[in-house]
Amino acid sequence: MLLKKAKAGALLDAIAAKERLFVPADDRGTSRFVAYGAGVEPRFDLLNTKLPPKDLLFPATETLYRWSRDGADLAIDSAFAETDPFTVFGLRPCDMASVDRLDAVFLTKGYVDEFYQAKREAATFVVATCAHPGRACFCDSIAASPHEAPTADVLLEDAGEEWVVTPQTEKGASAVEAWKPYLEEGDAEPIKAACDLKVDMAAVPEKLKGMFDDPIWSDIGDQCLTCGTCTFVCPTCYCFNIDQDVREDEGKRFRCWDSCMFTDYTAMAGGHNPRASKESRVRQRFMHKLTYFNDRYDMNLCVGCGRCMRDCPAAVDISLIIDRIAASEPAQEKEAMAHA
Amino acid sequence: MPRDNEQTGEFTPKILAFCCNWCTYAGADLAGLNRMNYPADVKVLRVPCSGRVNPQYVLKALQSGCDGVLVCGCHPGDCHYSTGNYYAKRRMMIFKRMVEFAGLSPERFQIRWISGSEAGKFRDTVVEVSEQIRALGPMENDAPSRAAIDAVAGTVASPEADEELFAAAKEAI
Amino acid sequence: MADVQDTIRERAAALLSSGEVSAVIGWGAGRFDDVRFPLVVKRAEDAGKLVFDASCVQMTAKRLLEHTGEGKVALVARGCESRAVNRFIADHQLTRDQVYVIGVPCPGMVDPATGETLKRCAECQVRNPVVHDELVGDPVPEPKPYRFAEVDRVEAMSREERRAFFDEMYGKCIRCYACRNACPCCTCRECFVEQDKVGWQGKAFNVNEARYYGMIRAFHTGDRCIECGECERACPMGLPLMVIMHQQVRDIDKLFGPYEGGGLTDSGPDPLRTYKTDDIEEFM
Amino acid sequence: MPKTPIEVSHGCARNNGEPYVPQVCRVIDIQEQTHDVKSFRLQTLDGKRPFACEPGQLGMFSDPPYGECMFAVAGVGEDYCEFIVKNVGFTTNHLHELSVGDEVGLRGPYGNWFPYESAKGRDMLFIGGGIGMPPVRAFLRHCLAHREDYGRIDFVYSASTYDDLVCKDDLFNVWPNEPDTHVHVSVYHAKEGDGWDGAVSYTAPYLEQVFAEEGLSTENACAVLCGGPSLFRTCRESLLKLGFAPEDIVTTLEARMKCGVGKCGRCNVGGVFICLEGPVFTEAELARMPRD
Repeated sequence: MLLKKAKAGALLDAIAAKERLFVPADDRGTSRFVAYGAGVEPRFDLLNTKLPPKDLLFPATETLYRWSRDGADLAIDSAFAETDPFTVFGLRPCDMASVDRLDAVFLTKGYVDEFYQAKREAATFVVATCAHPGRACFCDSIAASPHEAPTADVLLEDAGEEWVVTPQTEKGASAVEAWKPYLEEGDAEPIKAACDLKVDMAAVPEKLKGMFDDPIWSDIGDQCLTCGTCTFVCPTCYCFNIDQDVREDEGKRFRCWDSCMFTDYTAMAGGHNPRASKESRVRQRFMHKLTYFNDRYDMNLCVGCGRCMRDCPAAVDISLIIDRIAASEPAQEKEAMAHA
Repeated sequence: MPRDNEQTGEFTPKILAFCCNWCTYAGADLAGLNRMNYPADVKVLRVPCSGRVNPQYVLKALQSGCDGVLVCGCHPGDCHYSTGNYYAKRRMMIFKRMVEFAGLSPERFQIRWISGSEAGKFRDTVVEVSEQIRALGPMENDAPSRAAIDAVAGTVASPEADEELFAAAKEAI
Repeated sequence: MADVQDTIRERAAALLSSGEVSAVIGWGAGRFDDVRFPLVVKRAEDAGKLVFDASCVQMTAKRLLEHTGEGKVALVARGCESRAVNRFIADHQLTRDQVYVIGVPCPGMVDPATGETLKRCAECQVRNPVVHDELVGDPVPEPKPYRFAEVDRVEAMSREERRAFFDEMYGKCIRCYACRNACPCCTCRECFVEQDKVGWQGKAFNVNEARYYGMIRAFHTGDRCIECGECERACPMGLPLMVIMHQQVRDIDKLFGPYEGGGLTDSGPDPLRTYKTDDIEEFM
Repeated sequence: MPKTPIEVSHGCARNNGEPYVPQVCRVIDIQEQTHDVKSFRLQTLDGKRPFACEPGQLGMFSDPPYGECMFAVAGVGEDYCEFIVKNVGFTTNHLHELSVGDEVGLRGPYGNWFPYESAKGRDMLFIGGGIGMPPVRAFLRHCLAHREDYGRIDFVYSASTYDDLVCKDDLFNVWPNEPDTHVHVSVYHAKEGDGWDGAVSYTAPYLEQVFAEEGLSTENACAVLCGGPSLFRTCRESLLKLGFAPEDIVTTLEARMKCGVGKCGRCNVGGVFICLEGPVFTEAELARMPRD
């Protein structure tokens, strides 16, 4: 089945008439996934939106419960609510790979996060492949591929003027069924693009295990501002804080995005902070992305979308860091050399 | 939280007045002793000196439910600590211009010098500020109109995104 | 600029190998030709990694504060970095003898996104270093461009429009604190944002919390701002942060001036940390 | 009797509905332990125990409008859970202002627990310092409740001064009277007129001294350790020096925690989350982790 790009507008209108629909679009000088409606110009030509789609499943601020106090009495009401079905149209394969990572975090390892789960189950992801990966894209050597997205509900393979439409899940099949009036029979040759930028991840997770004291961390610490940009534009960074808003005798407790780059991220009551130095926070971020997460969930936490490289005010480049780790000597050899 | 007077339906503002301990607070005290009437909209918060009022208190108050803030201290030259209000004056002049530049109604943040003997001036100031803020209505009224938004906003992605953003802005300053 | 770059490398190598300085702060080359990043060089043999060209967009001076404990530090300083050095000295963050300033007159940098002059350079008042131990290259002319155009534009708006302008700005803020971390005036050991126990800064992401952060930070630095524009350059969301800084500088100039911005000398007091008994009175 | 290896379980999935939303509990008893330590007993509004939990597990205590804090459960009774709280910061300061009858939020239990099954048949050496008491106390009470399952029990406990010793009643009146249970208490600093005539020593040297004086053996023993960063480091060294195998030393860690369910990301040591897989680890496991 084919979808002519020129006719995508009609399909989007039809989807939006049924349920909430999110598309990549410009928004006041930045870009993100916005609710489709009158006047919205989808930007399917954008490689990556400035802000990642993670807020659709894991909002930047999300109320967990409300409480009210009346003297000694306390009332607590959960803020959990079911989510109506919605479609995200035009996601990139790297962003889809990031959803896989969020799924692993919030839906496995004991506890299921029902706030996330409700949104995840309501979501249909329609992924458009990338015909022309950007210069900072390196998904195909770390986590994904510009031309496939195995966990997407529907895959739209870019074939120039049209997309080749392939449902990949049951949810996707029923979606495509409903799209039939807007699709055309036929075949087209999808563009199987590859990223120019490559990293060699093979040995990185293992090598990092011996690099806790490597000078690389102080070098990156010198360069890094320890602002939270990389963590907020990253589609997979999921760490959050739990805090509250108080108005007199009532309030709400919410979770909000947090960043391992911030000093107050690990500061404990009483003043002890296990990661007080810039170096230790930088190490935590890259160790988490490239080895800790692999140990726990068997995949990299970096999907190679390139957002952090593009937006970092100090031009910290995760691909260069991976290169340096890949090129470093394993710790045992270094020790052996030191003893020699 | 209900802010309209239940009987009259009239809007009763919340105004926070930072009053210096040595002059304005004494002036407020004297106004009380002389049984002067002034609106109960104003909640007096005693501070050691107008120089103690960190401008961030003002913005915090406006964001936490106050409809107006008044900062009062000794007349320049009369500061109990000799210079505190001179510093306060410079700071508040710049801060006031900054928050007004950012779109706050000027009446919502005012600074006055009121001495310990000026009970009448305290009463008059409070009446004046209270009337001005009653006329402005609650803080939410400071939010921009649709026309103002359209005049300055960049390319808006969608009406819905737009609504979300400005609904949050309407909650307080 | 190739000569300048060569001289910087030579001088860095000489300073490091003689032991006069323990580190040289400049720029290094990223993966792409238009990407440069703040680089701290600690060994003479690494001096060749230093680059200087029209893509050195970052104002690197803040890095000084992280290395002053390790001995004298050299800083490759253009006008903006040199004003930051003065700023640090006036704010008692370091002493003049802790830093060796390799002054570089700056022709203005290029914004890789647009190919035009970087905004902070287009507004720059001081292209030649105001303080230096040595100067690499010849001084450049100081065009002193008008920097208040955006302030004029916003000031001409109605109150509601100004409010809408700032709602839009703070509505986009992701509170990554890049502006604070890059700012040479933001040297508090503990920022009000992190004073969790006092709770000044709410953790939720919305326009009001962003406004609180943005405006209070702007005011904290308002009378010391060196107008380097690094906050705006660092902002990943491209917010026009300098408009509120320029507005304060201009008001200070009008009310308590003459005042041309912070960091022009290394001594205080700053305009809001002093007073005159005959200051304008408007709160009677 | 051949000794079974100590096995700490790290996969303690227990989905109790909404992991972030606390239940409302009532404070039914408050004991002032020291000038800055209080213990609280919490009960649900219908008079039940808030949750069943294993020794060493954690509970998230919240006191709206103030914050949430994670504490090790110090003990459970038929109809209550007990927490021991030291006043160190903003939230704990307000917790100390609670009175009996006040309602607070509690969620949990979180984390893993002490290996009381695999430790059966062993001599138990507990080591605690200052406010490191609660988790150790929970395990110790478990051992006392199943006294016949364990060998000799020793408890080495220290605090800064006599006044800072928590659970004095347990230390001096209750536990010493249990069969084959030996409590050794030291303080770091003696103070004139505080009534303390016992040992004055830091924990690690005192531990070595007790070990020698009592003629303890590492042969069939298990050591359980909890305390602040410096006690933790020195006592780990001492235990290894005394000849304990790393596999026989059980510790419990602390970290800043927010979610309690291994999602929010801040309490990791390497790839392990203290709130979920921990806080209980053996020394052997710690040695394999990064020193983060």
